[in-house]
Amino acid sequence: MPTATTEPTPSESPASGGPIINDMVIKVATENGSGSQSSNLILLRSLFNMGVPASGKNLFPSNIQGLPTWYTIRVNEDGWMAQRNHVDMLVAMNAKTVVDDLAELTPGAIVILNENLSHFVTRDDLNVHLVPFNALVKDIVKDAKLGKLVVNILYVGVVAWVLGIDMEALEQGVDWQFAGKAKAAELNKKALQHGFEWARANAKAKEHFAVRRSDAAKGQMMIEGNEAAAMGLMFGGVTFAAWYPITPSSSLCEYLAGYMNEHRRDPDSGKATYAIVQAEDELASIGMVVGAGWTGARSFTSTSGPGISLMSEMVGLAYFAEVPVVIVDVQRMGPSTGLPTRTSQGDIGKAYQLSHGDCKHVLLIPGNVKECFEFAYESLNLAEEYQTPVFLMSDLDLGMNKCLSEPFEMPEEPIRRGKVLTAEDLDRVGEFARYRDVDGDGVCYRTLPGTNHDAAAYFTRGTGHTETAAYSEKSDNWQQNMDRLIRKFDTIREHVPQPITELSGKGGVGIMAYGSSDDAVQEARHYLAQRHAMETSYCRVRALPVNGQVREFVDQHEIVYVVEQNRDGQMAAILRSEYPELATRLISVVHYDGIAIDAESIVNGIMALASRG
Amino acid sequence: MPTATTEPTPSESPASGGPIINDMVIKVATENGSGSQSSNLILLRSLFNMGVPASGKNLFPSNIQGLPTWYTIRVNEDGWMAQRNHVDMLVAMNAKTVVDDLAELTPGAIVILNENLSHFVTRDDLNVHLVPFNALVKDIVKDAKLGKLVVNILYVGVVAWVLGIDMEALEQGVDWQFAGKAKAAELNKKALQHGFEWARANAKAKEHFAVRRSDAAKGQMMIEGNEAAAMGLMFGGVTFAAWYPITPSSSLCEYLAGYMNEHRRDPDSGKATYAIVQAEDELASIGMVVGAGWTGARSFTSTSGPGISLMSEMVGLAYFAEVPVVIVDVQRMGPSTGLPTRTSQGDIGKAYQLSHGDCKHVLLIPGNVKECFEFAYESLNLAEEYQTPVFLMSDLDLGMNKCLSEPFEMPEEPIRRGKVLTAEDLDRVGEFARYRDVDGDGVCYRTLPGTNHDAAAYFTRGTGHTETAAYSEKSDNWQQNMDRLIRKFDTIREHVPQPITELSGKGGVGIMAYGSSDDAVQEARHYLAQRHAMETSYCRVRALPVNGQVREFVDQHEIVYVVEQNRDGQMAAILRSEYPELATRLISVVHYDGIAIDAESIVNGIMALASRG
Amino acid sequence: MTPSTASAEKQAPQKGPNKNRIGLTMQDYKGAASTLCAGCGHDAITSSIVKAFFEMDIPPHQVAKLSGIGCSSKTTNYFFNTSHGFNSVHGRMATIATGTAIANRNLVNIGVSGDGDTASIGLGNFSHMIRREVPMVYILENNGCYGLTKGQFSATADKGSHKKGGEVNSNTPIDCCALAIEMGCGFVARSFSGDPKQVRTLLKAALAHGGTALIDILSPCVTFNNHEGSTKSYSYAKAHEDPLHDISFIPNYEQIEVDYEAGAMQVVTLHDGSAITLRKLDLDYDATNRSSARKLLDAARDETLFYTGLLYYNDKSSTIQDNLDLVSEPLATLPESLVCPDRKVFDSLMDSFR
Amino acid sequence: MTPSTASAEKQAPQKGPNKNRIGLTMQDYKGAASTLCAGCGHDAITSSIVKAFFEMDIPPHQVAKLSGIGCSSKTTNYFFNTSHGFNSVHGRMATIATGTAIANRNLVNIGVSGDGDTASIGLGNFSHMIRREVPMVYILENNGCYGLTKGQFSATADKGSHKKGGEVNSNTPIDCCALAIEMGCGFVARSFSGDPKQVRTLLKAALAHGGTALIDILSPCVTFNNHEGSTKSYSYAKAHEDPLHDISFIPNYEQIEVDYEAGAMQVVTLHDGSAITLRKLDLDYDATNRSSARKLLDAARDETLFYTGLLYYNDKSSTIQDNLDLVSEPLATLPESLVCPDRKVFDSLMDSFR
Ligand SMILES: Cc1ncc(C[n+]2csc(CCOP(=O)(O)OP(=O)(O)O)c2C)c(N)n1
Ligand SMILES: Cc1ncc(C[n+]2csc(CCOP(=O)(O)OP(=O)(O)O)c2C)c(N)n1
Ligand code: SF4
Ligand code: SF4
Ligand SMILES: [Mg+2]
Ligand SMILES: [Mg+2]
Repeated sequence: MPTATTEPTPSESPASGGPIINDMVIKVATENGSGSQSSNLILLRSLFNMGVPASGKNLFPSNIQGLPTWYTIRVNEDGWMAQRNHVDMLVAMNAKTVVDDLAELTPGAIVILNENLSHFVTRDDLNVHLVPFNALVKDIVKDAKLGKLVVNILYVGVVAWVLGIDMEALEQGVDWQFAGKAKAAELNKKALQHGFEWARANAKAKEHFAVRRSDAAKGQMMIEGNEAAAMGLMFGGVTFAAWYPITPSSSLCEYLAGYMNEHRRDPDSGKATYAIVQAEDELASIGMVVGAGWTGARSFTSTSGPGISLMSEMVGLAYFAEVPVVIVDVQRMGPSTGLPTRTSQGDIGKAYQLSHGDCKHVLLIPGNVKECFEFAYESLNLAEEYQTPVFLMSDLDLGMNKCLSEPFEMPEEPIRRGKVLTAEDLDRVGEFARYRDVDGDGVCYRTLPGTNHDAAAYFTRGTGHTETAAYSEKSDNWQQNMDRLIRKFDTIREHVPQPITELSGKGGVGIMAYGSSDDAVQEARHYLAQRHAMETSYCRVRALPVNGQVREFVDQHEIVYVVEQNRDGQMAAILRSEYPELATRLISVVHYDGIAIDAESIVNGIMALASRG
Repeated sequence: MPTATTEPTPSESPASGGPIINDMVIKVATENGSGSQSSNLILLRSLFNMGVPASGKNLFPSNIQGLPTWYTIRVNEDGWMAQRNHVDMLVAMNAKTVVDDLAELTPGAIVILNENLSHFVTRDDLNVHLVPFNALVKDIVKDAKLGKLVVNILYVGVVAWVLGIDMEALEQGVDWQFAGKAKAAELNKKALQHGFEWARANAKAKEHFAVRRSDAAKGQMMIEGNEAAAMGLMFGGVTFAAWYPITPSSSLCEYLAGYMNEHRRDPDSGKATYAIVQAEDELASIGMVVGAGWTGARSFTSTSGPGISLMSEMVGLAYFAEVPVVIVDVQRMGPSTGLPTRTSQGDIGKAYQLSHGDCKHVLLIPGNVKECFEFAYESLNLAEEYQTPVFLMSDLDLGMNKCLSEPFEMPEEPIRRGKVLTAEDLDRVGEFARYRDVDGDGVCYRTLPGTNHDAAAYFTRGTGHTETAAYSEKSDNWQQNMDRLIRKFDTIREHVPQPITELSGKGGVGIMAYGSSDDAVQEARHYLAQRHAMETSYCRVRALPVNGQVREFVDQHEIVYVVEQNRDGQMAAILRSEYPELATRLISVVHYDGIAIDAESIVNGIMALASRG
Repeated sequence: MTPSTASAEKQAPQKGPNKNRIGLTMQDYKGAASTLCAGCGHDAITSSIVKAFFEMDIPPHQVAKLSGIGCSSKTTNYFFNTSHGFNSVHGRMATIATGTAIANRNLVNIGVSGDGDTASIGLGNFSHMIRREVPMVYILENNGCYGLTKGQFSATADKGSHKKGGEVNSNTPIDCCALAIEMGCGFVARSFSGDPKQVRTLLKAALAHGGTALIDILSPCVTFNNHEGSTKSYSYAKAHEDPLHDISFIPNYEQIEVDYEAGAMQVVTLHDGSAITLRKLDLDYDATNRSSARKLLDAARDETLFYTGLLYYNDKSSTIQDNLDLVSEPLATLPESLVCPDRKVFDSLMDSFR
Repeated sequence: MTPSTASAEKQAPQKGPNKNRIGLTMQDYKGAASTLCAGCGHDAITSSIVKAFFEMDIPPHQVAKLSGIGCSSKTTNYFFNTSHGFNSVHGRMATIATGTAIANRNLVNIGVSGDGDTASIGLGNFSHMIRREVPMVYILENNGCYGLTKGQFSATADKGSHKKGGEVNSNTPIDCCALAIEMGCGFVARSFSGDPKQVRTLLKAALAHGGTALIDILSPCVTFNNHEGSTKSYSYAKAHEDPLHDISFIPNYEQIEVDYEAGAMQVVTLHDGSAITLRKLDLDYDATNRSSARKLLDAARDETLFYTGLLYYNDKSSTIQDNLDLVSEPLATLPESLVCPDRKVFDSLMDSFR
């Protein structure tokens, strides 16, 4: 099949001022289960292939087939990749949502519409392309079922021509999407071309938006947070995972299973150097990984909100008995079942103090896919070094969407397995007390079951114990142990990923945020400066417990807007309690409608608060 | 059996200044499962019968038989009934602990000791009575097994004579303890008398402490918090309880079963107007009561820390789907299994925000047994009025120990079942939308399953929903509903039990506390004033969410010491987050060694902080 | 405040055209439009539920629809618009049902669950609910996978069966019917969503039973588990379904008059006076014999056979409400006078603490 | 950092006076002093465990002692001072065991649980652990009540049995042996703590089995459930124990030489080459036949009979580690070179995202 020249000829570009290049939001409205997902990914991928920065966010329903689904691609030469609720181009394939979809468009937006939906168009400020999709499909395939799939790639062809996307880049996209499925790839290319050609022949309107090859995304990669975290765990030497399916975390363990099966077999025997178990529920998955962590395997589980709740009791045991374990929480919107396919940061405060009684946990909070990789890797180190549960707090937005990223770096340092005494060590040191703070950092030595030494054994329990792990109900044993756990926590404070701060040096306004809000916050700062002459400093918290650097940031600013994606300002509450003397400076800016946070809503939130004084 | 004259004759009382009357701490060291518990209760009861204020605290191990157990009776004419770690009289029956038990005594303390333990006494500043218990037992019973039980009542006889406790009061105590068991009562009286007579004949030492009849406890009652709460629930019209055994909450449902069986049968049919189900676990007990609450029965479950953790997920559903249910948390020391027989307030912060995602719950926190009754009753009202989980936060100290109390009052108001629409109501109002905020208070109307009306039905779910309870993933439906839940929470704020405050008017020091700390805090304030000339105001928080009155209190004081029985200052953290502008005034004074909080440690805690400035 | 629990009499009880004996049409039993995949087995079961309840003349307002989480659990929204429904959390429907049954004994509880919901996360609570004899019709929509989370194997997936991607299941399957029998369930049936007549008849019998009734229905997941290599696909089920008997339901208002050769038919009378007739097919199966049921299910598992019909019936009809000796009125709506003891009781209790 | 998992050879392997074949004395298998009530059945089982492991020459350092919460669960502290122990949370020992078995396949896992721990809160996880074929000796110390929380009925309490205070249990009991068979367990035994010889022999056979082995041991709670009216008391158990067979264990280093009349004895060879002989008593019982086991247990439940012995044995010896195709070394201590892929893998993966 010949590759089409895709550069729009000068005559085709809009007369006045030329089109807006590489800065737009494309929204595709379909139904789930209709096969549109692969077409949307091809579209995204083709942009990536052209070196154009683009991100894709999938807004899908919590069912399997037939409900409205939107895929939003943001193209931005400057690399702003956050959610943007402002649609420049709509591909409206869903009759059930077309009225709303059209209504929200900005004037001048491009619309790709099946011609039989034309009667829904009641505005005249849109650039509408009515496409005879049904006829075009029939040109390609006769089978109606197959036709339902093919229509999706047809709209990609139309979009491609309208925006000026390379056919080469598109075909690369098809090959990437249908790797190993030559027949499907061929059919898709054919349909793609057909849509493209139809558009070339019929789409005459001048367009405000166009795409051009660029260097901006050169050298970057495109990956989902769950893929990245799975890789991080594999390179971190994880050997055991137990999980129970739950959106949006399931794909993490599913990706991992694929990677591990390929890369983690013993070269000699071909046997697995790992185990991945789909447990019967989250009580079991956390129990299994705690059992394995105690036995000495690097272990993790991944889940989302409801699973976190179910894991509460066992996590308290791991905290108190000091068992290393990693728990990935790919957050979705709660409470309860909530909106299982919508993003949120609603578990931050919950995970931090999960379980009854006094416990506080370590949370690593990646702000981008690269950190998903790095923190997943690091979480295993921290869990074993500090013998405690470590939470990796991702979210649906980060975990399940393809994000652009700098390439990851191969971890250079050996993995850190913490204070484990072998039989030889025991011979050398002579004595062993499991819960004795030998080094004064609150972190004790442990031994693994199976260690062939008479002094190796100890008894692990969730009940009060002495330094030698003997059962004790004595007040001072209890209190000393609880105090040591705080000492340990304070040690950890200095060893978790430190915040990233950027000081504006021009005024007293700080912004604090974490996790997947980063992109939107960065962009919001840009607008605040540009539109409102408000220069802001920025502190991205990357872990709990916070340490001196976070405090310092707050201390340096009269007002710190704490931006988070939950209703109750959970991080702000933690910070106020940590820094009562600075509590009044911390002002919550919250976003909790299930859509990923966007720059505009941050700007509006801050400006509204700022104007209140 | 003749009643002995128990007033010590003048010649027997200490020469200089006379004995200290009705102000002492008696500690009995035994083993659990040895039968000492009933003797200790008889001793306590006899004091009560004499009108002398006394409280008994049982420090028992987490096993069933053979481990050290201490029963501490505090006698105090002024009514200070809190824990006091200062022992004036020791009954040392346990060879395994006698060394430590003797070591902690204040000079001049009285010791009742089995003569065969005499070699353990190495101090000469104690008033030791060596008692030939083994011989005395043999005078009463021959059977060795029975003898092990009888020895306990023998020591009561000795103590009684030494302190001057009425034989009449004692025998009343025996009758009360062995109501319906005449033979046991008789044997006990015999042994009691025998111990008493032995002491009269042999105990010659002058004593510093004595007990005299008083009016101070007149008209009072003596009851455990779990008994009181069970009564409150019964009078509150509870109809369904599901529970799973766990110390220290089990006795609540066990007491309830007894009361209900007697008082809650239909007078006509004799059938039960209630159901109490021992569930298979806490996941089930909370599920059952949520199911029953939804169906319209006044329902509750009771548990302790580990159960709270397991209930997390379902509590989030109840919050979000707005199902009324009461959860009693009789707190014990955590994290994890922790110290199951030690008291704590370690679940306050946990219960407040239990479950993943944004949820906040209503907590009622009784400060004494009377409030256990009242708040248990009221919790059922609040749960139904506000259609939300309500936690009753008791603890082991309050729940399982006999406490003196003003008599309870019979609830006069009818129970409040909240906004429930019947078929007739529906006919009248014409329409029904389950989650519509008709009244502007955030509280919607509900209907019960089985209502015979076409408009009655609605679909309850933990997923996003519209006002009419239809499934929705729409952002604005979600956010509006979450906002309404906060509106409801703010309505509740004004309707939970308000704090009790006492303003000293003389300086800026406030104390804030809650729950079972009340007694000790009251006493501490007395000492602070007396010894350190520190007049303090006091605010006892009785519920979460807090409202304006709590804020006002903090606002009125430059320093507010927040006294709580957990390590992490969980209440202080909540308050700091609620009142950031006052956060620096809130200073944590924490106590978390498993022993009930006492006045001295509060005084010391506050003075240490005060001296730091 | 007391919702009327009036019986069906309130509605005109005449049977009109297309109306049942309480004057309702099939339409009155419908629910919201399904959002499941076109062709999902669960939707077929929904239709059977609608018909069975219509034919059994059950007033929808007396029904409580209970479920957990999963595609199957969603279906309670797709029938009986005028019944209360409670779509709870994953795996805990059995506990909700227990509370509901106790709180209002007049309700007809119908629960819909999936194999993940029941056999994986819910196994313990499911077992205990049966043990407690909670009266309800418990429908297990069994597709051997987790539909809603995209097709992972569930605990009922047969050993050796394949996923769409080819992975083979290495775990022993849990047979919820065998488990229910082990836990003392008195009505245990297995069916296939593609056999609507049998499903409907079993549903009616289950309703008439009045105790805990489990119907485990193979209900193919067309999206994730309907391929070659699956033992829960339509084609597999059609090819392998082996009905134990030809089953008919005779409502209690009809005369039980059946003509049959001795031995060719088993008649089972149910709690409410209705009956079912089981006409024997190839197998000489006695549905009231526990050992027969056990043997059959063991064989079925060992050889991956797919028997359908009433596997086990036992007419002991005690329920949790009986065991708890409950009053005959719903606890939920007892008047205050019955649930709040009076001052005399209060005073006597107070006295006992003095 | 790699704890040596060296075999028993490190210890002098000569059998000395009072020493076993790895040179240890019984004392080396002892634990902390028990804090249970004097006379508690659980303590007797502890003694049997000590003896069985001593006699089986198992190096204590290779043992992981696992438990939940309860009086029974505490007992892992009372044997094998030089073994690692994990007293976890209530009802979840099965999950911990699964993780432990996977993390280090060289460990010998012994779990001790109670009837509350296993049959109430832990039922689901227990069932799934069996289904997953986790190799371990699972000891259920069954006293029909919750000892540690003061004697409430558990799910194994027989219907109609009495509490100390007189309350009657109205729930159907769960038979964990029958359940284990249903879940595919290959070694299912029942015994009585007061029959230490049988307990010890079963323990040894269970250890030799190498797969999931359940031993459900009636273990009276002297404090709360040892009265008239209890079916879990010493006197009840003594009066009703009905051994299925006289059982002997023949270690694999001894020749299996048994003289018996045909039909009077069943010899079962175990995974590690040892064997047990089952000399028939009154009943002609075949312990390798699942239907016999089912029938026996159904009868036992219906009539509250108390059969002891090896109820069911099945020599399929696949384990979860096999199913997961694990390397032969413990996962826990694999060297970094085996668990962290190299740069080549990294680069190729990176490329796939470009
Ligand atoms: C505690 C919890 N864990 C996991 C999930 C995610 N989840 C939703 S449905 C489901 C499984 C559904 O399978 P099944 O019950 O068989 O229903 P089906 O969709 O196959 O009908 C899971 C695991 C959840 N909602 N809650
Ligand atoms: C989650 C949780 N719920 C309840 C408890 C309280 N609890 C401790 S032991 C126990 C029951 C023990 O019974 P069983 O397992 O039969 O052991 P036994 O004491 O009889 O040997 C219970 C309910 C707990 N520790 N954790
Ligand atoms: S995913 Fe499967 S179970 Fe779910 S609706 Fe679709 S076909 Fe049915
Ligand atoms: S309470 Fe019962 S089970 Fe617990 S130690 Fe005592 S006798 Fe044993
Ligand atoms: Mg399923
Ligand atoms: Mg037990």
